[in-house]
This record gives sequence, C-alpha cells and structure tokens, in this order.
Amino acid sequence: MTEIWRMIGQRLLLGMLTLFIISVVIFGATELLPGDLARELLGQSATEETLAALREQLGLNDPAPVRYWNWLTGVLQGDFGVSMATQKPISELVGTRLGNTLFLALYAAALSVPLSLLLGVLAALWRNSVFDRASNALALTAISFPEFFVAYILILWLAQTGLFPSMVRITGATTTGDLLYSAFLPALTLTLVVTAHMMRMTRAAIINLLASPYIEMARLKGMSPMRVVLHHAVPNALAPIINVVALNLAYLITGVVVVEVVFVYPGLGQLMIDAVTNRDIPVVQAIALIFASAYVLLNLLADVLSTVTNPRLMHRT
Amino acid sequence: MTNLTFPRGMTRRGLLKGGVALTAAGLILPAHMALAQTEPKKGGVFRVGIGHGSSTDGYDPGLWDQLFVQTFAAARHNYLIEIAADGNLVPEIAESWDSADGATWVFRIRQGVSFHSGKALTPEDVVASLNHHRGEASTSAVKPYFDPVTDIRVDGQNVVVTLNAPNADFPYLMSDYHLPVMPGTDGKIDPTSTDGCGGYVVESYEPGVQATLNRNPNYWKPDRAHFDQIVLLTILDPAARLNALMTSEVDTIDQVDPASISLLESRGVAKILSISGNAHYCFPMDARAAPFTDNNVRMALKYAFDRQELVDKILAGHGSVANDNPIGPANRYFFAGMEAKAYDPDKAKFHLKEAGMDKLEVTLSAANAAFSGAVDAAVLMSEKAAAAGITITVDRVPDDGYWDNVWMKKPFCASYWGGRPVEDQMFTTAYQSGASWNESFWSNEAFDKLLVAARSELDDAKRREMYQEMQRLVSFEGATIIPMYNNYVMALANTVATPEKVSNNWNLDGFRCVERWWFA
Amino acid sequence: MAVLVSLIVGLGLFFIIGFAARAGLRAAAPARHRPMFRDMPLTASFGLAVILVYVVVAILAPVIAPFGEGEVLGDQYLPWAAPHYLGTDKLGRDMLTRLIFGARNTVGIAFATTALAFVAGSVLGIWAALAGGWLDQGLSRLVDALMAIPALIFSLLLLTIFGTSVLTLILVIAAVDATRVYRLARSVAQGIVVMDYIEAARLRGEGNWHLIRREILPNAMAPLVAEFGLRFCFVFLSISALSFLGLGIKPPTADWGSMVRENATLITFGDITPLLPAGAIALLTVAVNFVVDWQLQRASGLKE
Amino acid sequence: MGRDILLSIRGLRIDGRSGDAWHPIVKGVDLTLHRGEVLGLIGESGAGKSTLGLAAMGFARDGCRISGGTINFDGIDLCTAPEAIRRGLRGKRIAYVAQSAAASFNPAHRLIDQYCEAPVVHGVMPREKAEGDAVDLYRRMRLPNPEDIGFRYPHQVSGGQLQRAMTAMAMACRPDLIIFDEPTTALDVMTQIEVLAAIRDIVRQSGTAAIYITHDLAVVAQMADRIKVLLRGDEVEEADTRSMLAAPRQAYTRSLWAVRSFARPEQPPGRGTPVVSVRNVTAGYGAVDVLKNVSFDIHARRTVAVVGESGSGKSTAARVIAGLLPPRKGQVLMGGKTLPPGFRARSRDELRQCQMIYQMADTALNPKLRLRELIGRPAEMYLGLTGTALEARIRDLLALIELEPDTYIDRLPSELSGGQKQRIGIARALAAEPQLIICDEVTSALDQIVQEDILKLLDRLQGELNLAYMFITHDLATVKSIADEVVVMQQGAVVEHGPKAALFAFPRQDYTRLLLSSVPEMDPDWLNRLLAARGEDA
Repeated sequence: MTEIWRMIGQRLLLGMLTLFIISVVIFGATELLPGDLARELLGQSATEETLAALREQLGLNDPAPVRYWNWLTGVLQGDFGVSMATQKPISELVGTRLGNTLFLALYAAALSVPLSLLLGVLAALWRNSVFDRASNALALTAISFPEFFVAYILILWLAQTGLFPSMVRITGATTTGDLLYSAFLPALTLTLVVTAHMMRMTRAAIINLLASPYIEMARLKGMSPMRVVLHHAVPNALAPIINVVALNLAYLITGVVVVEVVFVYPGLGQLMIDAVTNRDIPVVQAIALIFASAYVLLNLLADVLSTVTNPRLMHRT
Repeated sequence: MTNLTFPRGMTRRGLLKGGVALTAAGLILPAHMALAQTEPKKGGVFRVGIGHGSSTDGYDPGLWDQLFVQTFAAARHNYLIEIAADGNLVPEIAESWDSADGATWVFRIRQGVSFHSGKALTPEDVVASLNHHRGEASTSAVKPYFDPVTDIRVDGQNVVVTLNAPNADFPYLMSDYHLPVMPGTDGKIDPTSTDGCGGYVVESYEPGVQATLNRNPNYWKPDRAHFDQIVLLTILDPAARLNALMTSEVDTIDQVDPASISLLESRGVAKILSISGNAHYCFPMDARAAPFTDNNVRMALKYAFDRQELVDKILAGHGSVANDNPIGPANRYFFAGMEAKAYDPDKAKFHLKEAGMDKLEVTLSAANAAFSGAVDAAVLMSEKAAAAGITITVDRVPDDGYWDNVWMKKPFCASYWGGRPVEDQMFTTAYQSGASWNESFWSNEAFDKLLVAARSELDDAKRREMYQEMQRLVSFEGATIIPMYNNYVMALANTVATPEKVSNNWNLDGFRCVERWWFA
Repeated sequence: MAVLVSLIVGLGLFFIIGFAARAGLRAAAPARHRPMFRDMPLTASFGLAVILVYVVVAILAPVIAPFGEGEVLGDQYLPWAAPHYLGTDKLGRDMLTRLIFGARNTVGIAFATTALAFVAGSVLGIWAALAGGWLDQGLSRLVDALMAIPALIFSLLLLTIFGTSVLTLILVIAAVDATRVYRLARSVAQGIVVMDYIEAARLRGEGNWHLIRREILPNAMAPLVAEFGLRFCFVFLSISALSFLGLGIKPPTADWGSMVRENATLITFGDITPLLPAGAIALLTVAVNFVVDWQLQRASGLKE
Repeated sequence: MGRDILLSIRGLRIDGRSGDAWHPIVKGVDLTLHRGEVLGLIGESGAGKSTLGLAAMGFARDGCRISGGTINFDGIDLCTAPEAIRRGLRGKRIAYVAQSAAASFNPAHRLIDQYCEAPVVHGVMPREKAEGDAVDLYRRMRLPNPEDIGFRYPHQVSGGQLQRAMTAMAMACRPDLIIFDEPTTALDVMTQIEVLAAIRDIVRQSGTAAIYITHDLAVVAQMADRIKVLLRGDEVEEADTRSMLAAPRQAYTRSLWAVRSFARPEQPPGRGTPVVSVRNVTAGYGAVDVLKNVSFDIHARRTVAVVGESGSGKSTAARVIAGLLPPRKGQVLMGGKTLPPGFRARSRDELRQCQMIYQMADTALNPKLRLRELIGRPAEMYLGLTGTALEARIRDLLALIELEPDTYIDRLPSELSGGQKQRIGIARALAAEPQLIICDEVTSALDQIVQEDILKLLDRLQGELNLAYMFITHDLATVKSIADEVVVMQQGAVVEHGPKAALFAFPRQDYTRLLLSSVPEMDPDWLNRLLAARGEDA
C-alpha cells in the first residue's frame, strides 16, 4: 500500500506542476488576445477617457507578470479573486456552474459507461458477428456527426414530440428528479458522443487478450465463452478500460461547451467562453485550473485503480 | 460566440414640451400580421428566449450593452421618459418636462411612486441616477450625453438640468435605456442593486442564464405589466431558440434565423412579428485610404451588387432595400424619391473607368458579429461584383474582438446601426466630419454645413429640403454602402398578444414587451 | 417508416458496394497482394470503395462539379430538381457542387492537419521514449498540461490570437492533435525501444534520427495508423465545432463541417439539407475506420 | 499393454489457415492411448505435435480446423459431439498443462482460485473440498508451503513452482487424460529435474493417462512408456521407449538421435594479447551487484562459454563488455587498450570490433526491414560501402551464411524460418567485420537439428574469419559441442574457469558438478539414477 501512497503523492506533485504550466500557458494566451477587458466592457462606446478610467479601476495597468504573480499568490492562499467584469467572487460565480457541469458529466457517465462496457464486452464475445459489426458501425456513425448535429436530431425526435424538454432550466425549486428528466437529452447526446470510443477500446482491450495463453488455458479447462471473457479476460483488460473511461470522463467535464450551448445548460464551458470573449482573465484562469485539475485527478484515479486492480502491482513479493 | 451589440439607438428630435405628438413614425406591419387584438388580460408566466447575455454581464447601468440586460432593465426599472410604440415621447417618471430656451430643462417628477424596496421615489433619486453617468470618473457609455450638462439640481418636485448650449433633443436622451431611475443614497446610486420602480420585482438573476421577475404589486401604472411572472432566458444558439419556442419552453424569441422564418410560419405553432424601422446593415469604406479616396471607386462598388438579392437571401425578405441612406422610411424627412441604385455592372465599370481603372481588387472584412449574415452578404456581393471586374475578397474575421480589431480599423468592413428616430442624431453620430463613430472617416464640407444649419432651421419645408440634400450627399458621395434596412424579427407563441402598434425603436417592442404584451 | 426504408436501402447499398469493390480490388490488385483482398471482410471493401470515391471526387472536383464553387446561381433553398440535383443552399449556390468541392477542401485540410499532427507528434513521442530522462519528462509534462486544457477552448484561444486563415486552422488543430499523437507514439515506442534490435542499432552507433525513422517508426505504424483514421475524421468535427463558435474555414470555401453548421437550424424542421454534409462526414468516418479495423486485425494476426 | 483403450484417433487431419488458404498441419495421424499409459510425442517445431495434443481434447486453435478423421475419447466422438459435451470433458476428464505456466496462469487470480475453477464449474466437488485437495496435491507436487502457496498470485511464484502448480491444477478433477505440452522447456536444467520428477510421480501415482509433448529426446525418455515421432504433420514411427532409443527404425529418427554428436576439436590455447579482457569487473543495477569481481580473457579463434543458471550474471557480463552497463569497478580491455565503460563514449571502430547475436532472433531483427538493409546497414556504416560494393558485400554475407542471395536479399524476417533468422543475426554481426562476437543463448530457441547447423556454421566462420566467441548459454550440450574454455558462474561470481575437457572431466566445484549432472541424458533410467544419487547425497 505504501507504494500506492507514494505513487499518489508523486502524481499529485506532477499534477501541481502541470497545473502551474497550464496557468502560465493560459495567462500567456489570454495576454496575447487582442483587446482587453476594459474595451470589451465599454464596447463601441469606449472613449480614451472611459477606457483609462476603467483600466485604472480594474488594475489592468499593472504589467502582466505583476498581475500573474498577484493572481498566483492569491490562488495559493485559496483565493481565486473576483471576476473583473462583475466584481463578484469567482468562487461564487463558478460554484453552481461547477455543480451543474459535474452533474451532467456524472449523468452522462452513468448512462454511457455501463452501456459502452456492456456493448464492448458483448462485441468482444461475439466478435465478427453481425452484432459486433452493427454496433461498431453505429458507434462510428454516432461519433462522426458533430455534437450539435446529434443534439438537434435528438431534439427533433425526442423533444418536438413532447417526450423530453429541449432545454434545461435550473432554478432554486428544481429537484434532482426534475433535473434528471430535463437534462436527459444533453446527457444522451454526450452518451452517444463518448460511448463509441469507450466501447471500441473495451472491445479491443479484451480481444487483445484473447490470444493470451491463459485464455486458451481457460477454454481448455472447459469454461464457457461468457466466463472466459468475463472472468478471465476482463480483469486483465481493466487497466486500458479504466484509462479510456477516465479520459472520457475528463472530456465530459471539460469538453461539453457545444452541448451546453444547444441545451442552454448553465455549465462551466459556456462560462469560460464568456470569460474569454470578455477577457475576464481571472475567471478564465480559474476555470482552466478546474478543468485541468479534473483531468489530472481523473488520470490519477485511473492510475490508482489500474494499480489496485492489478495484482502484479498490488502484491509484490 | 456572443453577438456583440452596442448602444446605437438614439432619440427622436422633439419639441420643447413633453406630451405632444409628433408625426407618426411609420410602423409597417405586413398584411399577414394580424395579431390578436383583445383587451389585455392579466396573468401567466411570460418566458422570453433572448439571443444575448453573458455570464460576465454586470449590473452597472452605464455598461449595459445588449438585449438581455436591456429587456431585464426595462422590466424592473422606469425611466424619466418613455418612447411610445408610435415613436412619441410619453411621460414616465417625469410627469412633464419643459424648457424655455432649450438649455435649461425642468422635469417634473411623478409623486407616489415607490421602489420595490418600499422607498418612495424622490427627485434626489433622479439626480443620483443621472449623476452616475456624469463626471470624470464615470465609466458610463452615455457619459458624452452629460458632457454639455453643467448642473443637475432638485427644485421642489422638479429636477432641473442645465446645459451649456440649447439642445431641443435632450428629452429624447433621457429616455435612453442606460438611464433608469434608481434609488440613491447620499446622492449616489448603488450600481449593483436591482432595486427599481418598474413593473416587475427581481426574484432571481444569473448572468448569462436567466432572470426571473414577479409582478410588482404596487406598480403605479394600472394598464401595464400584465404577466404574473416573467422569465428572461439567454439562449445564444439560434436553433436552440427556435426549438425552445417550438417545444413551448419559451413564449417569445428574438432574432429568428431568416432561413427558418417561413418554415416556422408553416408549422403554425408560432407567429412571426417582423417590425420594420430604421435599423440598417452597412459596409463602411475608409474614405481616407486608397482606393476608397476616389468617389468613383465607391460608386462602382455601390452599383456592383444586387440589393434586392441581399434583402431576399440575407433577410429572407424581412427588410427593405436601402439606397446607401442611413435615414430610413420611418424617419420624418426620408428621401423616398432619390434615384435608386440597381445592380448595374456597366455603370460600375463606367465609374471604374472614370477612376482610371479597369479592374479593382478590395478586401472586405466581415464577421457575423457585425450582423447576422454579414459574411454571407459579403460573399453575395463578391459574387455579383465579379461581373463588373471588381474582385472582392471576403475575409472572415473572428466574431471575438470584431469591434476592437476590425471595425474602424480595416478599410472595408461590415457594420450595423440600430437606426435613429432623429435625422440629426444619425448624421451627427456617424457622418459628420470627425465624429467619433464616423466609421467611414468621410468628410464633406457641404454636408457638415448643412447639418449645422438644419439643426437651427425651424421651417419644416426648408428642413426637409436640407435633410434630403444631406441624404443625397451621403448616398452618392458618401463612403458607406447601405444595402438594406433590416426588420426586427421575433417569433411569438400563438398565446401571446401584442398591442396593434409595436415599437420599431429597438427590438422586443422597445425592450418593453414584458410590460406591454399579455397572454390572450 | 422512412427510417426503416432508408435503413434497408442503406444496407442493400452497403452489400452491393462491398461486394463490387472486393471483386474489383481482387481483379485489379497485383498478384502479390491479391490474397490480402480475397480475405478482406465486406466492411473493409466497402470502406475502401468509399474512400476511393472520395479521393477521386476530391481530385477531380473542378471537372465533375456542375457549377463553380462559390457561384450564386439562383434562389435560395431550391428543391431537388435539375439542374440543381440536390437543390441550392441559403445563398442560392448549388448544393451538389458545394458538396463536391467540400470533399476536396475538407479531405485536403483534414489530411494536411492529421499528417502534420502525426509527423510532429510521433517524432517527438518516439524521441522522448528513446531519449528518456529529462527530455522525456519535460516534453511529457508540457504535453500533459496542453492536453489538460480542453481542446476546443485551446483552439479558440489560439485561433483568436493568430487569426483564422486555413493555414493557422491547420496548424492549430494539428498542434492540439499532436499532443494526443505524442502520447500514443510515446507509449507505443516505449514498448519498442526495449527490443533487442533497438539495442543492436544503438550498439552499432546509430544516431537518434536513424533510430526513429528506420528502426522504431516502421514498427509503430499499426497503432499510429489506427489513430490516424480516427483523428483524420475528428478534424472535420473540430472544424465543425469551431464554426459553431464562429471560427472555421473562410467563405466562400466549401467545407462540410461549416456546411453542417450553416444549415443546422433546418434540422429543427426535419429538413434533410444539413444531413448531406453531415452524412458525407459520417460515411467517410465509418469507411476509414472499417479499413483501419481491417488493417489492425491483419496486423494483430488474430483470426477467427 | 492389454488395458482399456482410452483415446483412439484415426486418420486425423487438421488444417491451418494462412491468409486465405487452408494448408494441412496434421496429415492423417493415428494414435491410440490406453488408460494409465504415457505417450511421448516428439518432433521439431512445425511437426504438429501441439495441434495433435489439443485435438485429443477436441479442441482446435483459432485459425485451425479439424478436417478429417475421428477422435474417440472413451466412447465419445469428439469431432461430432456438441460443443457443450466437449466443453464438459475439458478440465474434467481431459486436462492440459501448457508450456509456459507463467503465461498460462491468469495473472489476475490467485492460484487456488484457478485450481478450484474447473472442479466447481464442472460440479465435481464443492469449493471447500477442492481447496483441501489443492493443498494435498501441492504437497505431493513438493511445492513449498503447500497451505499458503495457493493464495499467491502467479507472479509471486517461481517458474518451476508454477509449472508444478499447473500440473496440480490439471489433476484437480482427477482426469483420465492429461496433455503435457512441453511443460519443462522454459525451465533451467536444475529446475527441470524437480518438475520432471514431480510430474512423473503424480502421473504414476494417480494412474492417469498422459500425452507428453516435447522436442527434447532426453526428457521424453524419462517420462514416456511409448514414443511417437512426428515430422511435418506425419507420423514417422512409434515404438515403446526403450526399443525406440535402442533401435530407431527411420532415418529421420536416427538423425534426431544424432544431434548430440557434433563436437569440434578444441582449439589451441590463445596466445598473445587477448581480444577482450574482463578485469575485476563489479557491476549491477541499482544497489544490487549482479557481477562480483569477475575476470576472464577471450583470445582470437577461441570460444569461451559462459554457463550458469538464470540470474547467475552471465548475460550481465556480456552487457558490460558491450558497454550497455558501465561497471562500478574494474575495466574491459580490447586488444590491450581500455575501452570506455559506456558504449556511447566508444568510437565507431571500437563498437565495430564487438558484435552481438541475440537469443530471440524475432526480437533482434527489425521485423519491418528487409534483409538487404538488416545486413547492409553495418557494412554501410562501418566500412562506408555504398552502391554496387554494398550490394556485393550483402550477397557475399548471405552466401557465407548459406542463404541463396537472389532468393533472400529482399525478404522480410517474417518470411524466414527460425534458423534462417538466426543466420541473419550472424550475418549482421559479420557485416561489421568484428573481432569478437558475443553469442547470447543463440541456439536455445531453436530445434535441435537447427541448433546443430548453427553451431557448425559458427565453427566454420570462426576458422575462416579468425573470430573470438563469447558463448553465453545454459545448455551444457551446446557447451560440449563448441566451447574451448568454460566459465561457470553462480550468483554473479566466477566459480570455475578452465578448458572444456578438463572442466567436464574433473569439475572441481560442487556447483559445477550439480550443473553437469542435471543435463538430461538419453537414458530412460537417468532420472531415477540421478534422484537416487542425490537422495543419497542429501
């Protein structure tokens, strides 16, 4: 177990390094964007005086490294600062959005992970059968349409017929049940988008093992094909499967801007685009860090799970 | 992503006294637009899907810039003066207004109005609200309105504003959406407060997502604000807006995608409200930069494309052909008889030859941030111009940062104007030499002289003549291509009823759909 | 009902094309490769046929397209009738022509992008695996960091900074994709660099470039090619997603990703127009991956 | 034998698919096995012996099919019986012991779980009873800690122990027949003895019939009652063990028997400066010293064999000489000059002087390069040959290793047989025109007849090209054939070093003696005698 803790510690340190690099990259990129927050806020009506007044007010006149340093020291003390545009604490701005994003990600994961694992295992079991080829072709078709296209089609079929709402409204009175119902279409869209990848990888990981001597051994022990796949192949295919699931979960958290826009879902992606458009750099930075942390943590979790499920790593002699 | 819009609407030149009707602005309702005409009924939850709004939207009225915050403001605030659906100024918080010389304006503040918080509205609140936009430190977009203001003071129930020079249009300025009356404390308003004296009280607001407001039970206007509750929703994606309307998630949407209008109508689930006004799309050329310095080049370009095609394809017919004239058919002195410019490659070639060229190559920078369909419009122009030996290279630039990096920076780009009810305002803002928003950098001595003279001319016939001459100058010598006037196109669920006249001064009935409309 | 009919028609077409292509390829292939095609599953021959058609269409676009790429010919949204067999788009351009030119632009751009991403990503990834140590750590941390930034948002930032010419579009998407390729190439190469033949080559005194190019890359091709297939198709989707955010290919250049976006609102009304470019993308994606699957199966030697 | 016939195979034909075509692997073989009898199946790779063994379970690998003949197991026709019936037999009445237990145990499950799987799933006995049985069998298989070893994962158990655990697992349902598929091939000679003894005892005690598949005659001689010889899917001959060993009837069988006969005369002892001197080298990975103060010389035209069990440090010595592992102490001299410790610091000419040939030709040759480049590259790099000169050199080299240049020059390694691949490895080393070639277990992956060819080739080349060989092997038969000097290593140290003849005749160290005695001999009584002798020792 100590090895696991050491690995976790090491990965967390690397994760911190990654986050630092990201914050520099994002800050640098936003600095390079033409225009600044003052211009965006004042828009066309900006005059030199109002611009200068607003810049002074927002602290935009400090040199970039100073602003970065101020931001970084703030973050290290747990203070993400305030949004320049709205002067609200970023934690408040991001808080509910983060919750929404996580909800949608989990919802989609709850639909897609079991589905794709099931399909992947069945496709591996019945490889080269009609089922295998059909599910493969369908999965490929689903990922080869743009996300918004899939979303519109689902709206056409499932929302215009009155089965599900075409957009998500989250108010104080929204219960989890309501939300599960109203967020079904976005979750389904995301499910269609990520299932193919996970399913194909599951299938490939299992089939990859089917040529192993221990699989032949299991068959020679008279085990049924189902038992061979489930009991002998799947436990050994867990590492690649866990990794691909983690990768897709990270995508579900960080990459769903388009789905948010189509279903008017108040998530972090839309907030980040808004912040980029308005050059609200502290908000961009905060969300970039949240996304990156999700990515780093999920990868860490995948590594830990791969280790825990692999006896060769867990039970060293 | 975000369609950036900017404060463009201005005021209608008026008389010195409040309450008197002007010549009615043309409100053109298409024949098929027979909207439900019943007595307003109270009740219902009115949900509006708006194609604007960002999570960075602030509360500060000086920074409001798009339809979501504008409509949200109109729902919770009142202004000194309202522009009625027919274009007339009508009293709101100011019961009446008066000026002896056009330089000192006296606004009589209505009594018995209270804010949502229960605080009674006083003239001091009005002064605080106006002063928020005035002075060195102000970051308000309408700060220039107050540059000529030397003094704002309370005189009993009156607020007296003193200008350094006469301005007969000043009451129009006071109807601007940036200038709601907000509660003041020690002469200052709290710009982050949502407290107002409008028809609805804010229940919740998430910038970039939604605002929910309930009817103000103490609203002083008895015949307004009919809904029990209104919900304003930011729905940026045009298809998502359509879907929301078709699946009855919302009752009204703005900015209907032109391609969908006829399809939506044929479905019968909603009705289209298409309001023509003075809003127009345009392509300014930098008159200081070659080859646009030569009016023959500008004329060649003006003849080199098909205006009707743009109206048909970009606006899906919901608009009308403009003759490079920023003054629209809804204006008083609109020059309807001006020689029209049809698509005429030969004339374009002729003008090119006059300019000493036989072919012309220009780059047109466009983004849909300028107006929806700007890039397509540019492509259509480019296609048609080829026949005249003109190569227009369409440079699609990012929406993001369009107004900072392209507009008034690139020599030939796309732009739009919300239209001004007053000719002087339009010309002064965008066509007078050296005006800060003179996007074409056009400078014409005769035009400038006429503009000043017309402002003080009181004879209506003479004024008409002067304004028409100015329109001719802009159209035939100016540096802005104005191919079309665009309608405001909204879609309404069949249950939504509107008054017979819907304002063409801004979208969504001058932002006041929440106050003026009702469920049939 | 319509879905069912189109499903049946589609399946029928699939079998016909698959069989025909397999027969054709068998006849056309040189004797040495003939057994490969004889053994080919129907999916793969179908995929090859589709890819072949796309390539021909892309190369011959100006010859076979009935009209000019940006030519505005008449009213918008004309119905499907001669001479506009697939109608016209919202500006009155011939849809068929746009689709044909779209093949050339989309496939061309996607190919250039993916090729670039693969050259950069795989060379760096293999190099990192080969060199190990600080170079590996440094590159891998940087790539990790870049991968942790959502691709769409990263592309948006870069495109806003550098503008949206076709070149920057290719470079930006390639840069984002290269990080994914790097990771794959590195992990594949890590399995290869421990092989004896790499040790032998190192002991011989071979330089890094030779090791990457001649010794490792040929052996890493199978997984890289499989990834190439998927990435290649994802480029269309990236372009499409970017045009959703108002960035993408400049007009009047026709590309499927933007065409889907342009006509997207029509889906709301069940209109088939946006389905054409989307279907073109989907068909190619499925076809490419069928072929890739087949090649992978051949490479893995697992037969059943 | 007079007992019941358990398994009867008649005219069995099995096809394998390559690409699109089916080609025969087993071409009409008959086989009869009585209850309690052990049949040895012997042949080179490609003889079809594994395929035949699996067919006895009614099983054909993916890409194979049974195309003719009958397989009758105790009255059940395995060719026509439904899959469910066949599945019911496997693991229950017919069990299988695979070549590599390390690869054939599922790494994800504990040994005991894998043991219990067949009895429980087939409904032979409940889990508790199976566990008790397992401990008993583990004990009888002489596994250490029989109570606990089942609760380990495969990777926690050594190869020899795994092989015994697998045999125990095969016994779990008390099957009527066990197929042993080369169960000791992957093991060291010393480990092999323990496993052989354990397998033989358990089979005899339980009276189970067995088919014992191997390519090692000496091994099969210890295990089988009868021996069947296969060649390319055909039966060559079948006889009971002793008569087969004493009087093989067929020429092919005799050639198999003759493999061990190659022995070259010992070369004269080296004089002058050795090609390579290893001086007091201590080296290792991390904190562990794998080599401890090792010294030896290799002279031109001499073959020095380095022998020892796995883990004795013999390959590490080669890595130190090649520069892959810089030593902690000591140095390596080439032609009297000290070599830089790491290969990166060595000059191109220093690199050229010392070449390596690897055990697994499959991993030592880049599978994507054609022979032209594989062989040509060193010649191009070191000797600067290009164009026609390079082409001529490649052809010379191919001729030198007895491959027809026109046929082979543009082939890929995958288009060669195992022996041919190893020849390419040799040609690649020769292309550099080295003084020393390090041969790391170069013959251990090959069939015995092929081994012999390779050894002969190496011998001829040494004479023609004046080469020095460092020959790393665990196979003492090979040492006997080719070595001039022998270096015996144990746990990183040289325990004995001397001329071959002297060392084999009069081993001075116990360890050397143990090692030498573990080499199986072609005598059915060898194992008995050895065990008896060791039992006395102990």
